[in-house]
Amino acid sequence: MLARLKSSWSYLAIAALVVALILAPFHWFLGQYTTLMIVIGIYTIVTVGLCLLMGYTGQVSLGQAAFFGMGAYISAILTTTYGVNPWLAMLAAAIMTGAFAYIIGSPIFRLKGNYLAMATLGLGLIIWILFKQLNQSFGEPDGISGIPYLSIGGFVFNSSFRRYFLVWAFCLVILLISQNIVRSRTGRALRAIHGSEAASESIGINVNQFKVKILVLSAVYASIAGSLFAHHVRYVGAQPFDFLASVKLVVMAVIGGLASIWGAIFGAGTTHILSDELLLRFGDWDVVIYGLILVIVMIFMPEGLFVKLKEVFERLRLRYRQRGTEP
Amino acid sequence: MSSAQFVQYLISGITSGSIYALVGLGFTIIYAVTKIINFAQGEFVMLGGLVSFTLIYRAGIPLVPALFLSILIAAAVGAAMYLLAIRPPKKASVVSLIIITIGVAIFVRGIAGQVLTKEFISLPYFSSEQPIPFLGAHIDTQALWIIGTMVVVTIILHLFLTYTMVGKALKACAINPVASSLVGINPKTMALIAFVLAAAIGGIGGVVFAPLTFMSYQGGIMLGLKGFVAAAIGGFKSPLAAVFGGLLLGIVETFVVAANWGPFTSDYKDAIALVVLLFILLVRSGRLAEEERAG
Amino acid sequence: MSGSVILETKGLTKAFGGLVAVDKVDLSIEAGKITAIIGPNGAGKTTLFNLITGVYPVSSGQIYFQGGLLNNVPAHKRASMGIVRTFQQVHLFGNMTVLENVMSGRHPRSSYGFLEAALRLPKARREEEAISLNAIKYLNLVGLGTHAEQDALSLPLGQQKLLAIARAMATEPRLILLDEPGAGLNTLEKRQLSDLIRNIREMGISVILVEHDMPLVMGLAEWVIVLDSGQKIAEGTAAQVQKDQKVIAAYLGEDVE
Amino acid sequence: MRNYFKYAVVLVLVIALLALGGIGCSTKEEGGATPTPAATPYKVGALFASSGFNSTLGQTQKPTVEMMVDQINKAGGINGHPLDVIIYDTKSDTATATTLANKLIEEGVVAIIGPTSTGESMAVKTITAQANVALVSCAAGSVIVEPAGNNTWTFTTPQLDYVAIDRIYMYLQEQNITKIALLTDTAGFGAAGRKWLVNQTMLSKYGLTIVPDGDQTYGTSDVDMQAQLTKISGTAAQAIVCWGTNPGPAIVARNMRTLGMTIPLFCSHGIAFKSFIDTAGTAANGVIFCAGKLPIVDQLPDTDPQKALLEKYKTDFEARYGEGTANTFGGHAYDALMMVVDALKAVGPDKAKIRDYIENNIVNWPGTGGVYNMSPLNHNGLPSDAKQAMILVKIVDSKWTWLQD
Repeated sequence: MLARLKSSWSYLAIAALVVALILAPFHWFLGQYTTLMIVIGIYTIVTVGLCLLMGYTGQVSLGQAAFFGMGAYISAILTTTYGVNPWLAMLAAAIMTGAFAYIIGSPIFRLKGNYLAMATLGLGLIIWILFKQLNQSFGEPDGISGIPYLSIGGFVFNSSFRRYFLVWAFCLVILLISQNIVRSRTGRALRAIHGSEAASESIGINVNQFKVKILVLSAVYASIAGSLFAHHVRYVGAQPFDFLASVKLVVMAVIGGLASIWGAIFGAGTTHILSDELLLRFGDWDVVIYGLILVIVMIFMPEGLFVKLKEVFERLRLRYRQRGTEP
Repeated sequence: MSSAQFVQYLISGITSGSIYALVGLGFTIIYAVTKIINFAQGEFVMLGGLVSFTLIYRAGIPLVPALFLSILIAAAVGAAMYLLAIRPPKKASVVSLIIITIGVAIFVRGIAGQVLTKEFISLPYFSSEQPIPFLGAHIDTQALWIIGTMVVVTIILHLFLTYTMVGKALKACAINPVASSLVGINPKTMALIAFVLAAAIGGIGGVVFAPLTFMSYQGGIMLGLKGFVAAAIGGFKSPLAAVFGGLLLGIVETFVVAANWGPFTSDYKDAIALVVLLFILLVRSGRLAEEERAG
Repeated sequence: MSGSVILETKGLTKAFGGLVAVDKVDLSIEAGKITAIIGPNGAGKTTLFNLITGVYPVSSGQIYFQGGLLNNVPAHKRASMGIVRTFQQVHLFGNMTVLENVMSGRHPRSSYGFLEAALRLPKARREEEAISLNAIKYLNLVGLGTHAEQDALSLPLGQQKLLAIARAMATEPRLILLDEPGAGLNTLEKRQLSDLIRNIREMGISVILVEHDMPLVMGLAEWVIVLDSGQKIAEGTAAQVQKDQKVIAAYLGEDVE
Repeated sequence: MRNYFKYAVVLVLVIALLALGGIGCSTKEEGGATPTPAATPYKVGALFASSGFNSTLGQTQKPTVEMMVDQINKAGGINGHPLDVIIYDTKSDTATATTLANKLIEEGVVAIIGPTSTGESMAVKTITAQANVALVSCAAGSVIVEPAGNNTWTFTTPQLDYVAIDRIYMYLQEQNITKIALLTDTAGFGAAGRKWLVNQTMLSKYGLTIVPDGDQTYGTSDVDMQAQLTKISGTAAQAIVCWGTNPGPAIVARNMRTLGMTIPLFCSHGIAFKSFIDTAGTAANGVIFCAGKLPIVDQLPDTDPQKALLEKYKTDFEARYGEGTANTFGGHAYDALMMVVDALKAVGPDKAKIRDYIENNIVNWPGTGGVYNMSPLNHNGLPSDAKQAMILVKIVDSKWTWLQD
């Protein structure tokens, strides 16, 4: 009963969200924030992957920006240097990044907790250094430029208005796919691994295999987001994929409540609205305030702002319903 | 390469190695006691340098007292960090603690940039700027200061941990917090001490290498990462291991440069440091698993 | 079934560094019976479980399940072969509801994967239906049907242990190993527990339990095996074992509970 | 109880966020000091790397613009219209730069100056071009404006990177130096320099060769370059060309002294900061670098067309921000904004007209970087002849002295 009611509520919420998203980019609504929302959409895709990996499966990654960057760089290089069709490039990027994740997966998951964090951090940095080399060999010293727009037939995504819909179409599809996964046998297996690896093994869950699979999935998400990023900015440098970028991604995931698919939008959203919009008013002090907010949120809401808000909302509703049912 | 060159490389490696080692020590102390990777460690180093610069050139305080004062300030910041940011959260996960330390790092960095200076700063040499010839190579006097400080700090820390009451308590807490709390050691106090120690050592580091390698408010990040690698190579176990990790890292770096693989060598050397890190982590992973089963 | 041997070990040994936790143990567990493994603390009971369920690799000796060699079968495969266990420290999935915990127990009895899940293909829907139906069945078996939607860890310890058993049963085992199921339960809960265990046996599933609570063991077990410091020192019916001098000696070593 | 406390915190945070937004809006409305409130302000956008790894270059650019806006508005604005420059910090991040560029365009600016680095400029220029907004960059990468045909909407004020290198190589040849070693920063600025330093036609033009083992690099985070220098000291190099921004070159200078290396050290305009002399100390003496004329303005003849303007900029800036703070990078921002301001004076807030004006009417136009002559084929406007474009500065007893030849 409660479950059904909950889910019906969440569907309502999702429907509202979708409508809002469709109307958002029109000038009479949130038009002047179109590009900001594109960026949010792109980062949401990466964050969802991270939520699946960290929130559901409980495996830390401090190197996720590397996958994000691989998508961007492979797309950039294939389209500029080799003139490959952008969509093919995006596909190739996803496959290559996924394969890479698969290869590193089994060794890296012999580590747990802090040690896993360290290893992923190290891997991320190595890839980041590699990116700087790619600049030298495929573009200008600090980046690759001249990346074409994406296009379908004659329809070119050459305005932020158009790209907005492209990005969010991708984003919503990925969110739905992820939600389906979470609510499935696979999703339960992932959460089981988070809950207790010993118990998971005992009921026949191949823990390592699932860890690797989910890493690959999150890597593919990140890669797709990276490709979209490359065709949006049309310039790829190493900067957006460094260690702090990986941290930023983790922050988004955590603020979004880690174990919550739709929280990812919230996480990516708040983080970017904060850093690209609100904090700009504070000039040079913005980083200081950003750091402060980060610490405060982590101290009082380790399970994330989104979850907290949802809890409050839930309680209010339940209380209301109880009152309603009282004779 | 000639023997003189070889010596020169070694000296250079040991110098940067000592820097990494000092940062690594901080990581290790905090991790051993609290199981927290403190990504703000590099910021303590930065503070050491920038604060002493401010005290000397803005407040006109003479060198020596300024140095000690700035070390104290760094330590104070460490204490504040623990009390205000690390202790409060109740059931914080590995991830949220990591984020907290990074948040603190960003905060401290920002404040330093706004309040102290955004310029690159350097401190006067502690002694003559004339390098000392040694086996056909040249040693910067400040480099000797750095290496010396690193050695002294390590020895003092070692003695402190083995012979003082507090030190033993710290060790016990690192090995088994539950048991040590049973025998009346308060893990929270120990954690506080660990943070203060780490911050102080970071400050000392900043103070001794600001004269040789210049510092800016943003300098903490990369130093922090290098020190982190040093500590990780050392396995976050013992201070000595961290020092070993630092020196290894520094020496490997210089000799990679000496080998000179084309134009990107200096990037490769960073990459190689990280590869070493990964390799060691994975080799160790087997034993880690066993430890977990035992525990 | 009854009479045949479901699990057999020959010279089973596990050493951690110098310490030998399980020392050349020969067991032969009869199918369809309730077998109890008792012994003072540190006798190696739990280690024995961990060997049978593949948490640790064996140092030497063999384990046979229904005649087949088990030594090199990875832990997660053993569940689908029909071996399942519960844990001393329950190990429920805290991030799930009661029902979901049991549903996850259906893992080895369902097969759809990432792709079907992602796209909600018919196969996925069909299996999900079956999974939740079965899950509810096993939840009712342990009498937790009414708590389906609760968070697993919101249950009192007694019910948590029942839930753990339901989750294990959901894998449709032929052999279930219960690690101290009675620990921390009050008398009422213990009675429910022993009823449940008999129930399971009636379903033709062999039960091995490690238990400290002697009355519970003596009431349930049809066959009792006694371990002491890694070695099997006696086995027989409850009555026989209680008279055995070696056993008494072993227990006098420490105070009997 | 704690729960409620937690909710309270959530509430406070949410309110705080809203408040931030509020403050933001209010500050935005205030804008710059408006002399004639009636007239609508002219909105110009500015993107600078005030933080991040390019901030060594960018840090004087924001202050420069803020100073100019005050001066212009105190003097009654542009044709009575107050000048409102919206300045954002790119954090040296190309992604942020693009987001902010779009933001500026959406906020209705008529032109954008900056960003600081080549990378950021490359990322931003496609966006501005598409929105038909002129971009006057402050970065030296020739790729930004060349070929001019494809960069209709993009200009840049600094001397292009290869010009600087041309200038140094020219001097090396005059000194009969033929064998050189390189030591470059792997990050943006240094890497961009290296691209031209190793360029064969460049080298052969001045009869230079890079000695074996002579192409060394260092990471921005490196604390010690003795290894690279030891390597070089083992070669036949007659001079070292070091391309990077602080602290790299300063460490190099000091390490060279430590190693007792006596061959001359040549650096880029990336060290044209007071802080270089402060940090490198006595080791800085003898270092030669190329730059605009700002560092040695006091030594310029009064006939120099730039002198008056350079002196004014230097004195104004240092009066406001302290002794020895002015540098050529702030100058690039000065030139960029000045061009836009002149355009606004002449044609008003019309994006297309502003572009046309900068392209066609910035002629014999003295700026801090040099005398500009923009044209459809030259969107940098500075003479390509290195000798006219840049000068050499030698550090003698911790002072910048003009190295005339």
